Amino acid sequence: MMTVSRNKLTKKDITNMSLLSAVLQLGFNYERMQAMGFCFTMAPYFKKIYGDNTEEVAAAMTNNIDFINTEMHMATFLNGLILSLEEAGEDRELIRNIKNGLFGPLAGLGDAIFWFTLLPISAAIAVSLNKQGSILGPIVYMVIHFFGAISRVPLGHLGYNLGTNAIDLIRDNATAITKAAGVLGVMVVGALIPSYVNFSFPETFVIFDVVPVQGIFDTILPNMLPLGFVLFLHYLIKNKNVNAVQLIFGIIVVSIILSFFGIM
Amino acid sequence: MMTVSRNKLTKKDITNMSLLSAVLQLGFNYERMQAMGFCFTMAPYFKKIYGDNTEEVAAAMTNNIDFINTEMHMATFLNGLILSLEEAGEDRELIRNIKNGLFGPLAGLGDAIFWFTLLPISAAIAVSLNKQGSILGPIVYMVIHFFGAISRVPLGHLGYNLGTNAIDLIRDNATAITKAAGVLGVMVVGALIPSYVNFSFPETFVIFDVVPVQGIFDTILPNMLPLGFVLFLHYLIKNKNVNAVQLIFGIIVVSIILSFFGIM
Amino acid sequence: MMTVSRNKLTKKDITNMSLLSAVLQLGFNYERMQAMGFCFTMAPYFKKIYGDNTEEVAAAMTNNIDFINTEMHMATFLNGLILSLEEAGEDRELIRNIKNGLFGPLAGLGDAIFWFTLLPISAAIAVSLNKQGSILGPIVYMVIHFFGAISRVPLGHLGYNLGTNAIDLIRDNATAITKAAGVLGVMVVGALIPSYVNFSFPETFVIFDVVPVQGIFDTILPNMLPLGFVLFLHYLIKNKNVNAVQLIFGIIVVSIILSFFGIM
Amino acid sequence: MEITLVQGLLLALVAFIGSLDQQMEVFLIFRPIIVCFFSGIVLGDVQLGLSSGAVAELAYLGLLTIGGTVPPNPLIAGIMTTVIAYTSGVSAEAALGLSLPFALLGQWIGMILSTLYSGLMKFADDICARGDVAALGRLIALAAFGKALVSAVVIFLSAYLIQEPITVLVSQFPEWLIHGFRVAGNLLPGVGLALLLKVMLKVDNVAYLFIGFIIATYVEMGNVLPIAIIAVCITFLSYINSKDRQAYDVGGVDDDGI
Amino acid sequence: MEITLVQGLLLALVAFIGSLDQQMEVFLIFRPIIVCFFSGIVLGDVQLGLSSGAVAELAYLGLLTIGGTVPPNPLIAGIMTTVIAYTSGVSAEAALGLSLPFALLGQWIGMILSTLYSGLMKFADDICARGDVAALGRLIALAAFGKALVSAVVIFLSAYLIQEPITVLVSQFPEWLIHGFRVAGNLLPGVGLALLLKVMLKVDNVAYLFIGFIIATYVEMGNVLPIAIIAVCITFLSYINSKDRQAYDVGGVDDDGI
Amino acid sequence: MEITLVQGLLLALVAFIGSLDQQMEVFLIFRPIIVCFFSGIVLGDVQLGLSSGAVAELAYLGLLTIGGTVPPNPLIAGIMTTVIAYTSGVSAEAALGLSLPFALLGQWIGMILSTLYSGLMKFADDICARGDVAALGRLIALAAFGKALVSAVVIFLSAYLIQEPITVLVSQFPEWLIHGFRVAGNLLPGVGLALLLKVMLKVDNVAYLFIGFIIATYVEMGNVLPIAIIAVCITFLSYINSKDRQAYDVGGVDDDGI
Ligand SMILES: OC[C@H]1O[C@H](O)[C@@H](O)[C@@H](O)[C@@H]1O
Ligand SMILES: OC[C@H]1O[C@H](O)[C@@H](O)[C@@H](O)[C@@H]1O
Ligand SMILES: OC[C@H]1O[C@H](O)[C@@H](O)[C@@H](O)[C@@H]1O
Repeated sequence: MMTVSRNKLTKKDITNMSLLSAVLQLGFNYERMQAMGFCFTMAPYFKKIYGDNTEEVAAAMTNNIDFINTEMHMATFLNGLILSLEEAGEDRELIRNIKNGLFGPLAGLGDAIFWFTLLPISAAIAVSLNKQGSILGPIVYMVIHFFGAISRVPLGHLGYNLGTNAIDLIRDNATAITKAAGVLGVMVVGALIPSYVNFSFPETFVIFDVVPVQGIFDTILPNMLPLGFVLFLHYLIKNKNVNAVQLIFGIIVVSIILSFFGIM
Repeated sequence: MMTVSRNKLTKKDITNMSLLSAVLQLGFNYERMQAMGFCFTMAPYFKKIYGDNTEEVAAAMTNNIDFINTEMHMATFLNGLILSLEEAGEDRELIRNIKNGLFGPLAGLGDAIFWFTLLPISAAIAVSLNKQGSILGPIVYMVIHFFGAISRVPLGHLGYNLGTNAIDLIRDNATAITKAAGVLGVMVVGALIPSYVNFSFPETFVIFDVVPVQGIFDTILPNMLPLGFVLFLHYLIKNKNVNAVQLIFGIIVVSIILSFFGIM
Repeated sequence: MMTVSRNKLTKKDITNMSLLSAVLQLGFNYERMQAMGFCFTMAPYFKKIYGDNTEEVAAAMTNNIDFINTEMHMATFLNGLILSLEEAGEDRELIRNIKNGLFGPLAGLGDAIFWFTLLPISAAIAVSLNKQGSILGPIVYMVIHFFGAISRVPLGHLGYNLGTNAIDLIRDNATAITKAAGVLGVMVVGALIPSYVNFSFPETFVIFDVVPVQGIFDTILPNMLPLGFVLFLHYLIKNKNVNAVQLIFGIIVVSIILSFFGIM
Repeated sequence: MEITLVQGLLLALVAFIGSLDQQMEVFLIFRPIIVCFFSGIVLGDVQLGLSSGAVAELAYLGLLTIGGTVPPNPLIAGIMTTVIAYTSGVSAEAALGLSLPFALLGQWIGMILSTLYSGLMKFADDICARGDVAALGRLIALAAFGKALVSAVVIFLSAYLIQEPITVLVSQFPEWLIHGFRVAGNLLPGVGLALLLKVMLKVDNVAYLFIGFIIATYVEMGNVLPIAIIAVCITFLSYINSKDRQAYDVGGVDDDGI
Repeated sequence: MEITLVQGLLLALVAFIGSLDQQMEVFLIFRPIIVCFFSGIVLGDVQLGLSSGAVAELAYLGLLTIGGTVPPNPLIAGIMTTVIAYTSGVSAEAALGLSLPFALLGQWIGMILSTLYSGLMKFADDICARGDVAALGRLIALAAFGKALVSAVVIFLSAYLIQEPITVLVSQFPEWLIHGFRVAGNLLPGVGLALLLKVMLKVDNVAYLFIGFIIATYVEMGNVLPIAIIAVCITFLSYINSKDRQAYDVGGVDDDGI
Repeated sequence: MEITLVQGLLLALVAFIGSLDQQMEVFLIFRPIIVCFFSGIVLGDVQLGLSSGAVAELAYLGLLTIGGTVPPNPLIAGIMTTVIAYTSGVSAEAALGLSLPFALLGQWIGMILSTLYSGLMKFADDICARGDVAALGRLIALAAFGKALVSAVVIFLSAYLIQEPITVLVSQFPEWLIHGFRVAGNLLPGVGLALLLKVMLKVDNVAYLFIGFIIATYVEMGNVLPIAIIAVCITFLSYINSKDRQAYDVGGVDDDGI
């Protein structure tokens, strides 16, 4: 393998590869999950590196058609990293080990940032705009996620430039960032509860003939019912292993029953 | 003492003992403070342990009729602890040392939690409900303190189950919990000041013929007078050793004088 | 020098010296900055120390007519320190070294406290009172800075009493205090932005014929324009080396242009 | 308004039960907010019970029994505030001021009894030496019953028997004097808060006093619960944080992640 | 109101494009807030698109695809919420409840396809062994196209073909049933939030849940952005703080100053 | 409105006294908020003095003399803002913009004088060599008097002598130009704040900028004092905390308790 000649990738190549990496989940399946998209993202650049040496291209591709499942933006980072290693002629076994060691932690990190932080915040902003009847809601949402989408370009470059240094970097910061994203996400969820979960009894639901039940709760702590409701659902999910579909059905059934008796 | 036969206490015994421990301060007096109640709480269970062996019962009781003064819930904890030691046949001298070493720190801890935290918070909630003319005020107050009262049951079990481990546990956490309760209590007191201390000058008290004095204070910082008043009282108490009765009399006298001159 | 006789300075002397130190910047010039005022503040007390021994007075004065530039209150502290050293008959070379080593750090500390913290806060309070049309604004401002001014008296005493211990004290606390003042100042500046920078588009400036531009910004985050504006100016100052005069001119020119086109 | 004999006896009952709880400090129904409420029910004016309870509870918030000290008696203060407001028609704030002599009376009686009860320890020692559990039970029951009875009698006398002279006295007070008592009633909660601060305020936590104050001043909240929640959160975070620090110093937390 | 053929086809187009994005998770235009908006445009009722988008987005906020799991399909839920509200005239909240069967249908189809697609790996391996880049591209394009087409067909059938029976069914629902679905629609966002909490909530950060809740309850804010900003600030501060600590422990930060 | 000779002289007096304080930076009565107030009194329009003081103070908030630098002169800016608003009848914001040339003039004169005064050091050295305390006193008194006199003259000329041409000039400005100056006056405080940030803003504390901003945006407060109090509290807590940490690292704080 030592005598293989390699072409250099340009900055533009890495940018294009990063854009291409959007295909990651095309062809997603339960056997190898994102294997096809992950491999195809890099394939044109393997070809660029090895030129007409189809044998090497095939070897590099085969090395990357294994099972992989990670977060989309982090995949781009990993693609950049692998291309830099491939270009440097690193041992393919090593490359595969690095890939297999990193995709899990990277998934956690990426999910924390994109799914658990960016998504609820952008949704919250957009929903509040929607509720005011403004078309800014969807527009702002698309703009935010447009930037989310193209953030894969610097991530791809980062992976490429760091090369093997990437491994230490991830080890040092993954916990801190995941933790930080947790704080952010949890606080936003807390803030969403009063605005978006609409759990209240109608004026007409009274006890002792005159005392409206909702008034009692509002006197003690406004929005305590939505809060309690979410915490109760969380308890069911976490401790009773109830799944989302069961919850949704349950809520619909209970809602209809409460509606029938005029309680809600 | 080695050959003494001992009966086992059941979970139910500990629960009953914890409930009985409410008598702690009956018979309170300046010579030995809570000695009678503390001893009587455990006496029936000494009897259960030793059966007809009245001598041992008497010895155990006599060992616990010393001076003691601690917080009520913490006393229950201590009762549980002592019963477990008695049941295990520990040396009575040791038991007495443990009791004498722990009741002070436990008093600090318990006072911080129950008197300085739970009481003002529950009072604040209840008072605000009262002020809205709702009978929920006293009801909520009683409910809160009902749970406060029965919290002695788990505390009794905790003491019994920990046995000698209790000593380390207390040493490790007393400071932290006392500190935490301090933060909580102080912040709540700060929040109570604007709502509950009503220190303001009437509209009719003006300077320069037209400028209402109260308006000046409100412009700079609303409620600064109540805040300053409480801090001033605190200063008198802390640095000038003025006691509560003196303060109360002083306030009444000064209020009447200010009222006479139409300043307040 | 050993045989020189020295008179003791009294507490009153230090107080008077501290008051006199207000002259620090009289005679300010680019060659030696505060040299004259700094020297003159201590000169009468050199005279008191050495009595008729004009030679020593001259030597002490000459030792303090060097370049110096520090914050005004900190200068008083330094004056106190130098007087204590002079009185103790310390070597003049040492005194000069101490002075030269301390005036820089002390300037940073003093600027952080007085210029960057006390000034904006007092200005903010006073401006808000002014805007309500109340003459309390200037009065409160003057009262605050009166206390700021006389705070040099305890600082002078502090310097005098600490003597050489001052050096360690400064080393230990300068960073912490500067940092703390930074937090305070920055948070206040953040709070000032919405109230005092008035950057908004008129109702009449609409896009799509009906949507008022200002409304869009207000829906997303009220006052985001003032915030963005200040951050942009900060960027120009910090990263583009634009100076204040250029900014002021630029703002005036752009404002006139925007006004001409009816955009603002 | 006048208090009837039945009402007087019922108030004494409230005082009796309240005193038992006050000795035990178990359900805290001896606190003004509760005894005022029941006094209001007895007197047929629940709203008065609520308002006097609010006023008296705050005034006696910091007047606690910490360390076995005996403060002006909140149980008696609570009942008498309601009673005086009812009979004399003054506001709850003014009645609170006027109830003070009774609260002090309660305090002194309490101190006397706790001194006298020291004599019981001789019997207690004997009982323990005999291992006679039941006898010890009887002894403390008697002691408790004694203290409770005294409270009941004090209330019956103060609320029923001498109501006439009190009412007459108060009716002759000039307006500024009544108003002065009302002003004092508004200020008295400050004493309770200051006494709480005496024990709790440290250099460490003084900042939280101001934070709580500022939030309550500028954010409209119905009661103090949200601030208590925030305080619990802050407390918990700093607890977590200090545990982390300890763990870290000992050597290597944060090993999760990768 | 009735959906025309052209509208039905356009909705299918929205589903087709949405499905491609859903597979790639790139622009997030498959999320209800966007597809509802476009569905609203197609149906000529933008406001309906906005309101149904708001309702559906929140309900499906926590129903994410983490770890390759397939949740009830938000793309289909979004479009069908808008469609049912439009055709049956019920509120967006009620329509959200009624769209659930379709979302579940979408989930099941997705799971089946991802199972079937496992068969493609055989071809992929061969292609890699040949080093044939273009062929791999064609394979994944085909796979993506297949999934997208299925979504389009599902939407065309559900929104256009069977609109009649759905409308008839819904029109026979009694008022309390419709109201029940509306109540459910109001509550469903709680599921999303609870699912988010499942992953994010730790002992470490539970305090922030309550802090966020209290702020949002008591301070009037148009949207959640200011709280997000505060949260970022807190996060950043504690990050800085922990870095400081580390640096300090290692030996001597804070050398600046003097 | 016109400025009379007496008013012109009194304004010069304000400038004279202000300049002495500006040199000493002792009572800060040279700041716009004070000199505008006194100018307003001199001109018989206190409200104008208050409003122009508010506007000018903020604009010059960050234009400080740190490190001996000379900024556009706030003393002259303050007086002239009041004067121009008074004579030309424009708003305080517009007047602030129009006062800028005078503030710059003041800045340049200040720089020239500080350069010239370097020549005084020769005399100062001689005086010190003689140990002549009184002579040094006379020298700096003279220097201070000189700078103050120049300020007084500048103000007298600008405010009294050339008021006519200024008024004529301003009266010919079209509406959009005056409005443009007003807009600029509204924006200028941003410069002061940005300059403050230049010195104070660090990676460490940037979060507090946003926290302060968010609080001030969403919580209605009359002035910035409550936020300053909160900031002091936070600062103090982190100071305490870092001391704790230090103590802990050194070995064993927290020995109290038990
Ligand atoms: O301070 C400890 C303890 O002392 C006394 O026994 C009582 O006043 C209790 O209420 C208190 O908790
Ligand atoms: O959890 C990691 C990763 O798993 C799957 O591949 C997808 O659901 C992604 O959306 C997710 O980010
Ligand atoms: O920066 C230190 C110091 O420098 C100069 O001497 C003056 O501008 C002072 O106002 C300032 O405090």
